[in-house]
Amino acid sequence: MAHLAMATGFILILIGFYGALTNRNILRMIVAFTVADSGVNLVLVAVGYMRGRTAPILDNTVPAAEAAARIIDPVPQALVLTAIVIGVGVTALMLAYSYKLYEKKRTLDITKHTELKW
Amino acid sequence: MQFDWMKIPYALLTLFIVINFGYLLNSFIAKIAARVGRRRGIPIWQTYIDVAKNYGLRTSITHGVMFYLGPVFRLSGGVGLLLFVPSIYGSSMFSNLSFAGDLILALYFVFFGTLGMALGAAESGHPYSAIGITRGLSQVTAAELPFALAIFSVALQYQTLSVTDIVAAQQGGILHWTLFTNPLAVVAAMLSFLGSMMRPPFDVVLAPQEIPIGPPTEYHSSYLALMQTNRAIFPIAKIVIYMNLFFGGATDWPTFFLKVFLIYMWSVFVGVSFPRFRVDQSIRWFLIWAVPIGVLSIVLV
Amino acid sequence: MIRKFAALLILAGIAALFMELLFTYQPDPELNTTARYYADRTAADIGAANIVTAIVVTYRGLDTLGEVTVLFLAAAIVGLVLAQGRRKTAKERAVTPAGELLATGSLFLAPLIMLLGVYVFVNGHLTPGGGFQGGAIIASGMLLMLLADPLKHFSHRLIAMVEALSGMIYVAIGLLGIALAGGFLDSHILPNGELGALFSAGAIPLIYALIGLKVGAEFSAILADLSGTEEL
Amino acid sequence: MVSAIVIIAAALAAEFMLGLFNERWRAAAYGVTLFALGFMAFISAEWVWAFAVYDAQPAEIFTAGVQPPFAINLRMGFPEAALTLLINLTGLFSALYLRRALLEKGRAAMAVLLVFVMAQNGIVLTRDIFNLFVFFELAVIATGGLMLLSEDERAVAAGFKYLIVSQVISAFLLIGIIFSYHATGVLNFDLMRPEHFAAAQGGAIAFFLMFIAVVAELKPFPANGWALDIYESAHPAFAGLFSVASAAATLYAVDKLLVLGGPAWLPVATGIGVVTFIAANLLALPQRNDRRLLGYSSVAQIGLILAVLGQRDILGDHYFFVAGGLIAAHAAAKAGLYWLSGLVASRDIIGWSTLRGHPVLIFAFVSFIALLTGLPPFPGFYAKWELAVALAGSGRYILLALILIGALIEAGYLFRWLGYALKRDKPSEEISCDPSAVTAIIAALAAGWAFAYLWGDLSAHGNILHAVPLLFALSFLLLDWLPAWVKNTVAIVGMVGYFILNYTDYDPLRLIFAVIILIGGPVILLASYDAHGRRIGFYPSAMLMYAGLTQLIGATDFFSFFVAWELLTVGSYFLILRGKHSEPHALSYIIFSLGGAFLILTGFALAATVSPLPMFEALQHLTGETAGWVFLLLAVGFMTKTAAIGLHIWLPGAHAEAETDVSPMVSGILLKAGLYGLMVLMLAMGKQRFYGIDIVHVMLWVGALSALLGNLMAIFEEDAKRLLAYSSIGQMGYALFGLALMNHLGWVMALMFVINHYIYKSMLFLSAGGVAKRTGTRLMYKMGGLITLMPLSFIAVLIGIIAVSGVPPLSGFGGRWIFYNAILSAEHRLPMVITFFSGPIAFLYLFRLIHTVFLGQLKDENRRIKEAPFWVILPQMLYVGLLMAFAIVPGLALRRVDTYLNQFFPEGGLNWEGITITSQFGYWSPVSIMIIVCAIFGSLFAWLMFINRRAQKVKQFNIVFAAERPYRPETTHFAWNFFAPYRKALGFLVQPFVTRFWETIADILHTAGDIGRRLYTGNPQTYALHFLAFVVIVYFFWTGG
Amino acid sequence: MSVLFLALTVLLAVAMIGAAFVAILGKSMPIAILAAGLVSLLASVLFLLLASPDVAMTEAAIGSGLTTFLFFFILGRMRGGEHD
Repeated sequence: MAHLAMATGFILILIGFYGALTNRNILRMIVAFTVADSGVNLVLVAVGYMRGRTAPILDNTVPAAEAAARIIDPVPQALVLTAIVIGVGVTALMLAYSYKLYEKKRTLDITKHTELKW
Repeated sequence: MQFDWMKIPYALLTLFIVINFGYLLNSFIAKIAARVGRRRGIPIWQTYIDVAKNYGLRTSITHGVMFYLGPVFRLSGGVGLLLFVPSIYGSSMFSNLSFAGDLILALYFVFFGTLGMALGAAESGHPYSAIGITRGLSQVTAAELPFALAIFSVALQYQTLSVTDIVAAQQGGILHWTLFTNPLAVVAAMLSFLGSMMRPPFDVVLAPQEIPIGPPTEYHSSYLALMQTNRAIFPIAKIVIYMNLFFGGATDWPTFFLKVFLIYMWSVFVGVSFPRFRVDQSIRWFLIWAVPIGVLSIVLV
Repeated sequence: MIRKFAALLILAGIAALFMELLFTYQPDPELNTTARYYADRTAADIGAANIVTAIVVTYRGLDTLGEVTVLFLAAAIVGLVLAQGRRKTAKERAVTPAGELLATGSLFLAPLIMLLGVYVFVNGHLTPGGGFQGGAIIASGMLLMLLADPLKHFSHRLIAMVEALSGMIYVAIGLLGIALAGGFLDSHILPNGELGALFSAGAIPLIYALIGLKVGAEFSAILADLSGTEEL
Repeated sequence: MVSAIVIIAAALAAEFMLGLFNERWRAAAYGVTLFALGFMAFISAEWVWAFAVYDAQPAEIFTAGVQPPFAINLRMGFPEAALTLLINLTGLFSALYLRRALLEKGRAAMAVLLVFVMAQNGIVLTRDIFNLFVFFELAVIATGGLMLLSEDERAVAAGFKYLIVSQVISAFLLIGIIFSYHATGVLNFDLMRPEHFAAAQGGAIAFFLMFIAVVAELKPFPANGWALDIYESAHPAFAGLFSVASAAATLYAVDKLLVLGGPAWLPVATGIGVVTFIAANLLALPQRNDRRLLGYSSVAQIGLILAVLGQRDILGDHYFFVAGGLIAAHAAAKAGLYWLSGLVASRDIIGWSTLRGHPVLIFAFVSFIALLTGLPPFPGFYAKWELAVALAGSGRYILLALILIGALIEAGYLFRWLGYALKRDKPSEEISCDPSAVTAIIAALAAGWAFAYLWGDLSAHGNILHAVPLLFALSFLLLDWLPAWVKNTVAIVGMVGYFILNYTDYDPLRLIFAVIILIGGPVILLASYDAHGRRIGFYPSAMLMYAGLTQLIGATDFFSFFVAWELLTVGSYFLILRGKHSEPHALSYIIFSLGGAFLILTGFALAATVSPLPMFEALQHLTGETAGWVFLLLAVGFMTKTAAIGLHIWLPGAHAEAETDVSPMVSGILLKAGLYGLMVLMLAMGKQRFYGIDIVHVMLWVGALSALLGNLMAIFEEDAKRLLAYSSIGQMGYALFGLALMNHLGWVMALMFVINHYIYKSMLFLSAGGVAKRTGTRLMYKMGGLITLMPLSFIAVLIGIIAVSGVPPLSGFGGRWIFYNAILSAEHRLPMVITFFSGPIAFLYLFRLIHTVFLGQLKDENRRIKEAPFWVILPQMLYVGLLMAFAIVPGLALRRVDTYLNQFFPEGGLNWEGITITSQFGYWSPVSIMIIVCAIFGSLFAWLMFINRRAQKVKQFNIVFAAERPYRPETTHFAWNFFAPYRKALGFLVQPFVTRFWETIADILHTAGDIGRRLYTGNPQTYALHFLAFVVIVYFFWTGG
Repeated sequence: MSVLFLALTVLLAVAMIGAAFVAILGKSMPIAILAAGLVSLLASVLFLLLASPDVAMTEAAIGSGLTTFLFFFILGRMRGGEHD
């Protein structure tokens, strides 16, 4: 199952990248990146997954003493939390930039925003 | 070789002999050339008359000190060249002032006169004199090269730069002459000799269109006299070097006169048989024909 | 077309790389050293039932501080971007009034949503969820209010004050950790309490609450800034 | 000591606090920002102090009260302290510089700036890889935000592009981190081990992804288009900060990662670095936009440092010294240059000429360029040296060659830019002298020099800045406000004084050079009294050159020799650059010189690794193949300086376009540096074979061809000073030929040439300069007839040409005489034929010089000119006297040298008995020759004077035009294309083959750069593709190799 | 249980990939945004299956909720830009 989730994650990343690299529309590029982000998160979580174990929350069913044998690795989850928040921060930022770019040129075609080159 | 005061009068004696020989030689060759052309030619003492007359003339105008440099440099060059080389082998009397330097000195002193003449002529301010100079200088540099190569070949051959030693090595029979021991060097040198004698085919430098309005016109009276004197000394001084290096030198004056005359005649013969070259042609000619022979002589020696 | 082809080609290379990762990946049979430490020690050391929370707030507190800063930064920059060249004030813009239903509904729903957010973050050390999720929920409450009345003057000052104060207190708590406990952001400045109780796990609930407020304020600031833009 | 975490906490507290400020209280917010940055810098400084002075132990900072790896920890060691100090100080001064922009944008912008600086600190300090990722993201986002400070509209797009690419990068970084975690079970730098990655399946790829993502932040070629756009469009203060802080922090992150990855990854880092270095420099060549140029240069520098990081296995103890030196130099220079660019209105690099007139700023500019190009005394120089020695020592020659090629290209565009700034017309816009900006720039300048001192102190080779001659030269920077004559006097007194104090230390060979430099130099400086005003910049440059020369002959080890070499190169570059039209020539001079210097560096590095002995002994002890290489490299390096044919194209322009008193310095004195180097080399190593080829024999040919072609080119030259310059090529060819003969007399001849060439070339250049000054042109055919107006100059030239052409009785003949004697014993005969030919040719161009300038008809426009100024004439007359003296008693200098050379070439010395000098083959009596010639000449001359004593002097036209003034007198002076017959006969030999060859190379490089930069289409998708392609390529290289 | 889980996972994976294609290739911008949100949402379900409730909650609230809102917000401001 971890493999499956991971494979899905990788495929999502590739799809996201492909979309981001081939769509000229800025907004669509950002959408594609969120797809890729989901994929990355999926891969991260999948790495921490261990078959037949439960979430790393201690309660009556998972007492502290048995935790080591019962729970899955909590670290990737902690990392993914951070990654998701950072991802949304960057997305918000890109959206604000896209608005700004659109304001300037009235177009979202990325190839029209290439005065800086060479 | 050491200096002693006696060398000065001896050197002046050499100078005297060579000047007279030079005057006579010049007239004689002019006469020969005239006879070849079926004319009577000048009397043999004509050069004496010309020189004496010119020395006697005085000019009332001068173009400044720089103008003097031409003839002065020129004659200094001729006299110096003559005196830096021993005239008669084995005679300390006529070894002249050769204690001051060796073959290299002579080789470079050739330029002294050329430099002076060019300077003086240039000062005349005439465009044609400048053209004469540029041609002359261009040609002489190319013409001297095979000579330098030949000299060097000889120096390598005898492992010395001293003229006396080179002559000494050639004593004891005609086959000991460099002419036979190092013929390539001699060929190169003799080709070069043509170029430095200002005779056809290499006399475009003195080409007729420059003569009436070029340097000699301005160098009249005593200037001209000095230059005439030089014209008597300089070729002989040069020929002396050739003679010493390639033709066994001279152990007495008659041999000296004979050898100098014969070597001189070589340029005269060539001169009357060939048409004139343009300067760039002559440069190429020297570079194509004379220089390779010189190089070969150096490599093979 | 060339671009698409090149992208495909290069992505095929990347895919090969990923494939190698995927096929060589083997799940750990046991928890590794780090995870095992957390599993064994969290309850005793930190007193938080949700181990993820313990990691996020305490063990890797510095990351979280950075994360909060990312949002702070994003909010600040979004503000900067949109402030650039902003010409018209809100009043000059044409107003499309929201529907009656939405207006009333939001008035009623928004406080509830925000309350839910608060609940989520104060219980972060016990149950799934925490400051970020709670903050996001608070922000969605704000969003609702924003949708209900586009001209509702969000108090930028208020948002900024909440954001600044919660941030500063957060840093101050972190520094207190150096003074009173084992190091920066050590949650032991408050007693651990009983595992599973609301007021347990040292300073974690406090910190998560601050994070919640701050995240909520930051998201709200972003939304408010965006709502201040004009239609192009 | 304040804990390092407080740096981060303080920044965070301050930025959150900014939220409390009302938007109107911007000044207060700005104050808080500055205070926070200052406080952060203070903490770092405190740590640096503790490490440097008290030898403190590195401090581990645990968070959450838990030991790593279970919680994040930071470390404050010496490198961290130094880097954070660098970052925080740059941040502080950037904030200062950004004052106006920050106040305009408000507290949000200030907060973003604080976060940016904080994030870079975090990247340096953290020991946790995921924490590293967080700080990276913070840095990325903050970068995007700070782009908005720019007034350039395109900055938004640039920021957006960066966000796009960083999205891709961070995806890789995250995946890399999680799989690394999976492989090692920890996230901590200190507990991850190379063997963990190796053991776990997929561990290597995990590390690869992490590594490649972090490296991508270093803007490796070709995945760096976004960075260039940022550099070009960002606010200059931020561009500087970005270039310095991001690079420093990320490089340290890579350094930390390389420890994890183990030695297998070092070559990968080096490969990426060196490719980036070369490619970025190449692409920078066609750039005209200053900030984009700086961007390329930044990318290149960072690439270089990355390559150095990859060489840590061989750098050993020098690792931090080298990498740190490069980072420090890069930081001070890039920050300074970007900050400067904020003052300049124009974005074209030519517009930087507006800096002229602001001595401090232009000095800053010069210093920054020197910092970047690694010139002494700056840290980059020490780094370059140690790197070269390490690379050569471990046999990484190709890498060394690549780095040096890249550095040469870099020097090319940087010095071109410098030339533009110093020489091009000033644009109308003045610079905006914002005081806070100027403060920041001066801080960068001070930092640059402080680094120079610091690295000198840390260096094992001693501090360059402790050398007296160099300090003397630098002190002229402070004296530059004085009038020129005062400085001139100080310079002369200083140089002569130094000679008097030190001359006993020199052996005869060095003494000759010492006299030429320290006595000959002041003689030329006499001519400088002619200059009026303050002559800003002349004395520092000139004295720098002399300092270099002085240190060169005093140098006993490789390092100090090379230092001196670079110093004299730089000094002479600035000196040459002063000429009116000398900009392109100065550029080609510096490029050839640096190219030569790099060869020398390589040679020294090779030799230094063999033995730690002093230079001379070390060279002597070389054997085998190394010896051949060292000899070849050094010989070519030195021959670049002597302008041997093939490497000569810089010389004519450089010498000809220089100022009147500069030409003799660079020709008469500077060229000797190359000969000195060759002499030292050949004395130490003798003849060397290189794959069976006798190098000395090749040098013999090169010398001969230089002599021939140099002279031949001179005779076709219309420009008096260019003619003399070509003549120098020929003369140096003779000297080289003499040295390459490798026998006693050859060396005596070369030394004779050293002395003679100094005297007559200085003299001729002064004369030609004086004439050019008066006539306003250097074209000879526009002159003529100046003999009466400028008689003293004429005499100098006359004596000069007699001496140069070797006509007896002057000293040039001595040179020829020794030369002929020398070649009689030589082994190879063909090259000497060529030298034979060049002798008379020398005579031709010299004659032309005197004829065309001084003789013939005077031109109308020149009728009123006067003799050259007194101070220009005075040294010429001294030289005339010297030439005469030297002609009579050459033994003055040569005798001791002759004896000295006996220890190296025991056979074939000269015999100095009496007045005659005798060699194995011939003899020569200079006194006799002089007396005889003077006697004949004098008596004839006196006679003519006597008989014409009453003659009336007439004007020139009277001679040939019968006192009539020709219609156009200038047409009566036959001067143009003077040696037309020669050109017809031999012109084909002087077709500019060599020039064309080098031009083609330059063209190819430029075209390659121009084509290459089309890679950066400006589309972020392309940039992202570049990154992906970069990942794939490195991946395949890594798996394949 | 395990089989059910696996089947659910496969279903989710296929749905996500399908949605992702819609997000990057779909003609209409709003649908693309919604599809991306759907990917996120499905991912959060998958996270739940992977025993990561914290992540699931965050992804749902932030990844799919807030982000989608942001997109629509901006899209609403740039009428006409979607067709570029």
